[in-house]
Amino acid sequence: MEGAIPPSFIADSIAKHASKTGIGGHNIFLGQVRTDDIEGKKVSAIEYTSNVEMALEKMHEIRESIFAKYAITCMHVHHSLGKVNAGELCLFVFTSSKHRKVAIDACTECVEKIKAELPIWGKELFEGEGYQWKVNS
Amino acid sequence: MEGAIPPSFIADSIAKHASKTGIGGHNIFLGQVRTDDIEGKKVSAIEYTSNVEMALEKMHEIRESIFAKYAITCMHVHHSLGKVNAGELCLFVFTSSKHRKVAIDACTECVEKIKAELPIWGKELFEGEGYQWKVNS
Amino acid sequence: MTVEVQFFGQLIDKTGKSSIQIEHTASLTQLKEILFSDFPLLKGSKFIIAINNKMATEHSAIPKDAKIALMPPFSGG
Amino acid sequence: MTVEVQFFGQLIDKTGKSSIQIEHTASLTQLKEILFSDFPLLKGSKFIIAINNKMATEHSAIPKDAKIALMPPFSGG
Repeated sequence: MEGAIPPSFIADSIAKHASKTGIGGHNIFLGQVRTDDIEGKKVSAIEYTSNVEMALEKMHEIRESIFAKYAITCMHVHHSLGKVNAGELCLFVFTSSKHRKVAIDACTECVEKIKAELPIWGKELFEGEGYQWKVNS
Repeated sequence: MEGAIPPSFIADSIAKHASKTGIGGHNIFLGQVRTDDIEGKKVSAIEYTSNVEMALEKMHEIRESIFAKYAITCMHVHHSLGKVNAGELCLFVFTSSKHRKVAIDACTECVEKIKAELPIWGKELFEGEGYQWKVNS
Repeated sequence: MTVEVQFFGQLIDKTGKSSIQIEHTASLTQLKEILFSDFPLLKGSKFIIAINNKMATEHSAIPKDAKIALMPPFSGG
Repeated sequence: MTVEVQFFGQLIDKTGKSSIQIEHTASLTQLKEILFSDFPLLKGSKFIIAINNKMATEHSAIPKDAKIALMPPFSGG
């Protein structure tokens, strides 16, 4: 989605699952833009760009692999594109399952795959001027 | 808290962390009451009771142990008491950290400890009449 | 001299009460004997005992004015 | 006969462009030679190559009308 993910969007997403009464546990991971301090310069925002077509194909593959491996009821993933300010949310991964452990493991694996496999790049914009390209650990 | 945890409460809780710009990842676990089918009877709600004084002391201990073990920025825990209908949320564990893995691991361990160590009991109320006491796996 | 004994969860079904006052005894073993005789259904039940909010062992002493809690396996979450 | 070559992330800084049209070559090795000569800064950069949205290897053939993507290490999330 364009820009930051609003907390109200997350609440709506949770509320939609009240009718799915077979669910026993949800796990949610939220990525938030940090004010990293790099040699005296502060990150004020990250601007995300993507190879959108490939990212969508890859996300589809990741979904399939997670559903094949874990007995989850549903999974929702949103990654910001464009500018996200420090303190705002840039990633939302939401898994639900009958059993808590399945939801937690599926969510964690999905987050790792998103960071490693999705063709998305973050440009860390400094306060004032300048930038550097984000590097995932 | 008394009764179910509303999704809007979760959104407010997330929104409050926007000013903590050192946070890079949040992990949230939500427990939801399942419509379990037990010998033809459906669970319509769970009624939670607690040894409140001991639960608060124990929760304090759990907090201390999680903060001692993991480099988390903050942790919030809410467990429902009283009646929570199927599809509603009964447990909310929310951890935040500079690094995603820390937040995820701290949250998972906290959920396990809550289930194993907090003096809380769930009475599974059947549709119509009857009940049985919940057993944690 | 009496102490308060609280029952939680399914133990309330077994005793029909959430708390009682009972004559003070020196040891938990003696206390359990009295409880088992007053509430025979407790005998087959799994529970742990806390004295003044601290987990007790078979050999814990019971202070006067103690608050004793009988708690079945936890099932929160 | 040309193919489209797209640059992503920090590679745009190195080339100054997000995409170019370039003469079709049979192999990726040949393509890279041309790119390195046109954009010398690319030479020291880490990237992977996709042809028509599929990851390519050194020996992948380049179809006519291919869309080629040069992508530096991902940094989403």
